[in-house]
Amino acid sequence: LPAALRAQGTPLNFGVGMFQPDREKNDATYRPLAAHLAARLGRPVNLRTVDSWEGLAKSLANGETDLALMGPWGYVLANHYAGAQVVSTILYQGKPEYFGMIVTHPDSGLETLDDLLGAKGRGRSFAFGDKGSTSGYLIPYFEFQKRGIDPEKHFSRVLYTKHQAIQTQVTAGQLDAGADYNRNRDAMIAQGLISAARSKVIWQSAPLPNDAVAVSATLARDAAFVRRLQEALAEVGPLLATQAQLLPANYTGFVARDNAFYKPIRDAGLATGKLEPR
Amino acid sequence: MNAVTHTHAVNRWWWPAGRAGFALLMACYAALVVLCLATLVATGDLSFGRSPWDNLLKTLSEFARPSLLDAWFGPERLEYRSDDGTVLRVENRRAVEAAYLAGLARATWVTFQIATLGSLLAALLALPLALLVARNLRAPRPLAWGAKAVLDVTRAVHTLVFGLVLVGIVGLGPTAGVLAIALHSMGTYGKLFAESIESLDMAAVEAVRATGASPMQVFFHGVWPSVLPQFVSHHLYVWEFNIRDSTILGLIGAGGLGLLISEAVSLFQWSRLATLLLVVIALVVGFDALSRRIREALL
Amino acid sequence: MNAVTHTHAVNRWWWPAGRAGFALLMACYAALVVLCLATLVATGDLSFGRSPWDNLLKTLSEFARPSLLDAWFGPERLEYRSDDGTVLRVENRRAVEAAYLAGLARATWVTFQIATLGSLLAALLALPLALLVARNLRAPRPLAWGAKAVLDVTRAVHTLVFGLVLVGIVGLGPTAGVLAIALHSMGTYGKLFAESIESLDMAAVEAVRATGASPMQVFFHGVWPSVLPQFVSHHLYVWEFNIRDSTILGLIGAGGLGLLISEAVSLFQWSRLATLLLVVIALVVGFDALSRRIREALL
Amino acid sequence: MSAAVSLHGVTVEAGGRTLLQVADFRLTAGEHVALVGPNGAGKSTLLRLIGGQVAAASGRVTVLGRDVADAAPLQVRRQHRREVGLLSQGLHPVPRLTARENVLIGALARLQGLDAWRSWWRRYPPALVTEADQALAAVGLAEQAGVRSDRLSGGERQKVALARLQLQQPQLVLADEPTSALDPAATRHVCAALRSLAGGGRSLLTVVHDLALLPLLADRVVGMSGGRIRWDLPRAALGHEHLAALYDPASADAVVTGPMPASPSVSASASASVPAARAPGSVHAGLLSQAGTG
Amino acid sequence: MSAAVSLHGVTVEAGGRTLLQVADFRLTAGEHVALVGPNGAGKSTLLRLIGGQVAAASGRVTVLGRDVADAAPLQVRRQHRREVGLLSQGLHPVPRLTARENVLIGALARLQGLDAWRSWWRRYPPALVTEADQALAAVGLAEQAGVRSDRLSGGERQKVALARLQLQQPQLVLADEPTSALDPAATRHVCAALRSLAGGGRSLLTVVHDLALLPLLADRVVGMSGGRIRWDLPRAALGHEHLAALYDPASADAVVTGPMPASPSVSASASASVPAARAPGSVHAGLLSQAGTG
Ligand SMILES: Nc1ncnc2c1ncn2[C@@H]1O[C@H](COP(=O)(O)OP(=O)(O)OP(=O)(O)O)[C@@H](O)[C@H]1O
Ligand SMILES: Nc1ncnc2c1ncn2[C@@H]1O[C@H](COP(=O)(O)OP(=O)(O)OP(=O)(O)O)[C@@H](O)[C@H]1O
Ligand SMILES: [Mg+2]
Ligand SMILES: [Mg+2]
Repeated sequence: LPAALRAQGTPLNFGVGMFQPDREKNDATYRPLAAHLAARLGRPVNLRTVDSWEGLAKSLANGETDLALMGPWGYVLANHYAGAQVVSTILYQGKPEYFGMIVTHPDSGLETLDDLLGAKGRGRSFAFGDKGSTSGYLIPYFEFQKRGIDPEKHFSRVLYTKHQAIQTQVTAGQLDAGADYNRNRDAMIAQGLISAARSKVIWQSAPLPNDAVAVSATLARDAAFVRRLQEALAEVGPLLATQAQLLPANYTGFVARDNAFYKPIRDAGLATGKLEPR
Repeated sequence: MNAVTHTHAVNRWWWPAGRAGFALLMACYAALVVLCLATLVATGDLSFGRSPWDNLLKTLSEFARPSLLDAWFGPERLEYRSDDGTVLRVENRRAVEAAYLAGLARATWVTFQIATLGSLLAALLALPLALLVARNLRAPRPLAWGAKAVLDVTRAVHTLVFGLVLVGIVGLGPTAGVLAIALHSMGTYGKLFAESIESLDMAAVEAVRATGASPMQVFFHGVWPSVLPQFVSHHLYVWEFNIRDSTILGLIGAGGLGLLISEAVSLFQWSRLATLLLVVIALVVGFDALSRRIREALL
Repeated sequence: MNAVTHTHAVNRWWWPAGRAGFALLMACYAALVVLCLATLVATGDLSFGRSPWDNLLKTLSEFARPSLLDAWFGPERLEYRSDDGTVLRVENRRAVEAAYLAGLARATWVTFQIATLGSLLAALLALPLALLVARNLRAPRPLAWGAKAVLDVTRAVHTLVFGLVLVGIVGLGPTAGVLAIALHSMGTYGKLFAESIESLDMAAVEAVRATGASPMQVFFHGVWPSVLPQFVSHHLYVWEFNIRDSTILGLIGAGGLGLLISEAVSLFQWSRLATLLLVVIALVVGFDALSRRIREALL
Repeated sequence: MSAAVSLHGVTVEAGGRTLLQVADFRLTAGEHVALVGPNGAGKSTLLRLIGGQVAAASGRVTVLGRDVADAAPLQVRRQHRREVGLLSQGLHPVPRLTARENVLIGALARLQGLDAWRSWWRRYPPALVTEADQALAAVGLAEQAGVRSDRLSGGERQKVALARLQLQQPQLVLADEPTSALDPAATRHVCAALRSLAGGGRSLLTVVHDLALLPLLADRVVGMSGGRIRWDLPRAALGHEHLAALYDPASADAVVTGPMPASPSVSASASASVPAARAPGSVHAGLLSQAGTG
Repeated sequence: MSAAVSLHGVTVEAGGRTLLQVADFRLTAGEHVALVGPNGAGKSTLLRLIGGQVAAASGRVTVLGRDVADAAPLQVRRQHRREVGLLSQGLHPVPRLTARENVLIGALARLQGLDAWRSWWRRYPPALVTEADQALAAVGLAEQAGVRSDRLSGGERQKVALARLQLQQPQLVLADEPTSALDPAATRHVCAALRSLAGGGRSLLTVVHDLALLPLLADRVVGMSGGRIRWDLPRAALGHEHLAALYDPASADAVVTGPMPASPSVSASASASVPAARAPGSVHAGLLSQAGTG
């Protein structure tokens, strides 16, 4: 382990995915968390917001970023290609898991995934999230593959777009079906952006691990540091009662997890050929 | 050529003329650059990382084995195993890569088709506008302003926006792609064309005009022969740009090189990225060679 | 100038010379265009939809009310209701839009900063390469080839790819963005610069060279004064392009106009798109006016 | 007689300087006038002003009966331009077009209907092509008709410009040093051609430095210096003192005083009379004695 | 004496034509030679060949002791170029630079060390600037020193080129029609300046159309036509038959046969002796009688 990285006073680079509309807001959202970690680890923490997780994973891989809060698929890639290691998983409403789903609109006549993938669904339009999305692309694609369906051939048109756009277009009837995840759908309904009645869930995935706090391969070898980091993160949950600004709404803390927890996603990646075998 | 022409060199009281004006402008630019640098430095954002050279070498080595080699030399039976050792997937790397290459060829052809037609249409639309905009051809002022407005607006509107709008108008499909590319590139062309015309040696053009030739005759006998080499190279440049960068194709449900690149980037598929880069480099070098050849013949 | 110079006009036995060669090339191009059109027509992909005019009008009307108006005239209490009438959310449109505008301003400034530095760096890097590449300056052949290879490759490598590689090298942050823009734009600049130099009237340059001036002196006294107006306008063009189109910024964690546009596009936020377009148009018009002003002073 | 050109109180300004200041100048239709004066006198500026390529800062310029500052419909302006033939200083054919195509440009304004459209693709009526080839042959460029104009020698380019003028058939010819790049034989020929081009009531205004050519080109001579017309005389009245007044004393110091006989005559019937070296000043006398020879 | 220029069996080709074919040509150091011949004879091509701007298709070209086809280190090539001063045909100053800056270009090769670096930003040692201003003043452009060169009149541009040559101080001057755009007074001055520039063992090769200038420019005259050297004579030996042979009979038909006296002499001490109109042919006799006057 390079002495420079261990030394007290050397700043830790903390990368965060973009969960807010713009960088400033995002920075503001996670600055309390960074401050908390800085205090607990006794080292300054540089917060860095990144919109696309490729950049985060890549810089984690090359040791330019030390720890990162990133989506599960980004973590799996960073782990797969660069040995980045998860230390904790974030809790959403108390759970470290969420679900991928496929939605349609009530007028589509589709009731189940079998309908969608059978004769009834042939020639429809379907939207994935972008190709880096776990719930929007990888998991549903894996499910289609297991059922022997090539979406590019089965559907008349396949689009790759943002989660919010999928929901809006499906409820508007512009698309027949699309892939999304529960948290996004719930949030959009809660904000009034879509109406629950127009968005029909026809399939739900097995539980998927939430976003990970991962450290670079070099830091991961420092067991003492990892333990201190896990402890610091575990404190966040209880602290939320007094310091609500530590995490965005609905997030309720962190729980220590290891790489095995992300196996479902890694398997999906391997099975679909998106992850190269080692 | 004498500088005394009908084009009135506009003098503004609030800006010094000639070299002093240019120097002042340069000073403003320098100040701007310093400001940008200073803000970045102040926020501590300007850094070259911890070990740039190691990282550079590491990254370069990742590009060393383009995936297209796998189509001939890859393992014929590649197993994807889960952590617990269960085999999740078995693939014939050669077949997979051959299929990828075929897909790449299709994507290139699709982009090529759409970009070719779009670029041609753009050039045809831009040409008359460029003639109106170029100051030294002295088109009537209102027409010149109108043409300039059209060019500026089309250049400002992103291809994606045109694509989205056009998908709503002519429906999903290549037509929307062609039109979107044509409309956006038109702005770029118009600007480049007009500036080529403006930096023309006007003595010969003036001589043609002085014979009483009509504006179109002046163009075809005085301007066109002189600017043709530049037009050709601008056309090839924009054409090439549209092929390698088409971001509009996702919207209309086609593939396209640009999308394959961003897919490979997001999946860290370095070897595929290397393959894609080889294709794009071949494309760029080819277009550039063609452009040079034509310019050579024309200059 | 006389065409008899040291530049040997390359004659290839398999290609006719002069105008016949150009005509043949045009014929090939025409054939290509026809082929592209024919394939599209054959697959029935070339259609203009069912009611393009209605759709056009409808779409235009969607752009008619840019969201920025809401910042002053929007409802202060906008209720989002579920189908059954329950109020899901209440928002102050004015506050929301004002916040969006502030975000837009920040995004523009971020892109501006990064694009400014990146473009400047690109121009500085491209200039010496362009000098080597321009045939009429007769740089030693191996150097010319090397420089051309560098320009072609950097142009071929997408900004996103550069970005990803650089994020791995210099870490997350604006530095990666500046370098990625600089490296990619360098290829574009180099090409445009070299072609400006190649279409220069060489008589004056030859005269400078004939005094025994060093290559750099020939450049600064013979080439630079003549190509400066074109360099300035190319610089402003690439700069403007980088500001309005930066796709690299997401990777390094900045916002950027380009990202806001693709976000608005994918969310069908027409009124926000209209706002963004207004900003970009203002930017383009501003840069264009500046470019014209400078050219006017210089030409 | 009607005026082909008339200027009243005209000034031309550029770069903060007054380049030209002409109180009154008139060129009657059918007149052949030469413009002489030192470098920088404003001769080209005057020609460009009359040709409509420079705008006057003040005053009134009437050419072939039209005020050049007046806005006129395009058709009228084109007709006007066609009637004013301009040979500008410097060698500026359209590059990349052949000599023949450059000459045919002179006939563009004559084309009507379909022919005008076809001219966009540089297709011309055979009669015109023949005419162009004849004009080229007349200046000795029959062989170079198909050569790209930027590959021509300096003199050849100037000859192309003259051949173009021949196809244009203007009413008023403005020629700025039309023989500066020509060999002696061609010089004589071009002067004669300009004279005959401007025959039959047409007018000719030529800038010329070689005073030996005056008899070949003009009946009236106008002397300019420092942007002003210094004198305006019939060629026969031109005397040494006029020329001396024109070329500024400062540079006159450097002038070699010996008279120099001009170009050779290559007529086969050359006699062998050899005059003695002449005294300074004889030049003008010799010049004036040639009146009417051209 | 050493040869400043020597050509052996040289041909130059372009566009499928042989532009130049020279079996043998030699210019001894210190010689002043004029090149005459009709338009398109290949005079400019020969000058450009010697100046290194055109490559020979075959043969051997040696200039100031160096074979121009030999690859030499850049330093040597630069030194060589500096020693060969080229005034090319046409008016090509660097646009957008002032007259003074254009003149200073002549001194670039002389700059050493820091001054050479500063010259990139167009900053020059004050001594050079003074030298440039003097050279400009000598050709009567003192006032125009700060004017952009593309705004100068035709003659002024040609004078700028000469002033540049003055700063370059070359060993061999190649001048292609250096006075074509000049007024008579300036013509005499420029000829004298070229002669003195090429004094002291330096060489001068000038293309000239105005045969009246031969005495001012050359001691030896070379006649070219059709890409070949037709004769090569001391100026004193030049006779009418040589010139007649040069200018092709076809165009000679059109040549006006009357002799034309040349440029005016503006010396204040002009006498008034007026010779009668001379018979054709007198021109050459007069010309030859002037030998040594320049
Ligand atoms: N690339 C080319 N292709 C064909 N012909 C050419 C080319 N370059 C030059 N020529 C021809 O070569 C001949 C010689 O040209 P050059 O410029 O040497 O003539 P010159 O003696 O200087 O004539 P001038 O007195 O008119 O300047 C001309 O007839 C010209 O047309
Ligand atoms: N834009 C300008 N700014 C400053 N001076 C100018 C400008 N344009 C022309 N001049 C000056 O105007 C004067 C007249 O130029 P003009 O070309 O009419 O001279 P000319 O009589 O034709 O000379 P020449 O015999 O050398 O061709 C010159 O001294 C020139 O430098
Ligand atoms: Mg002039
Ligand atoms: Mg010549």
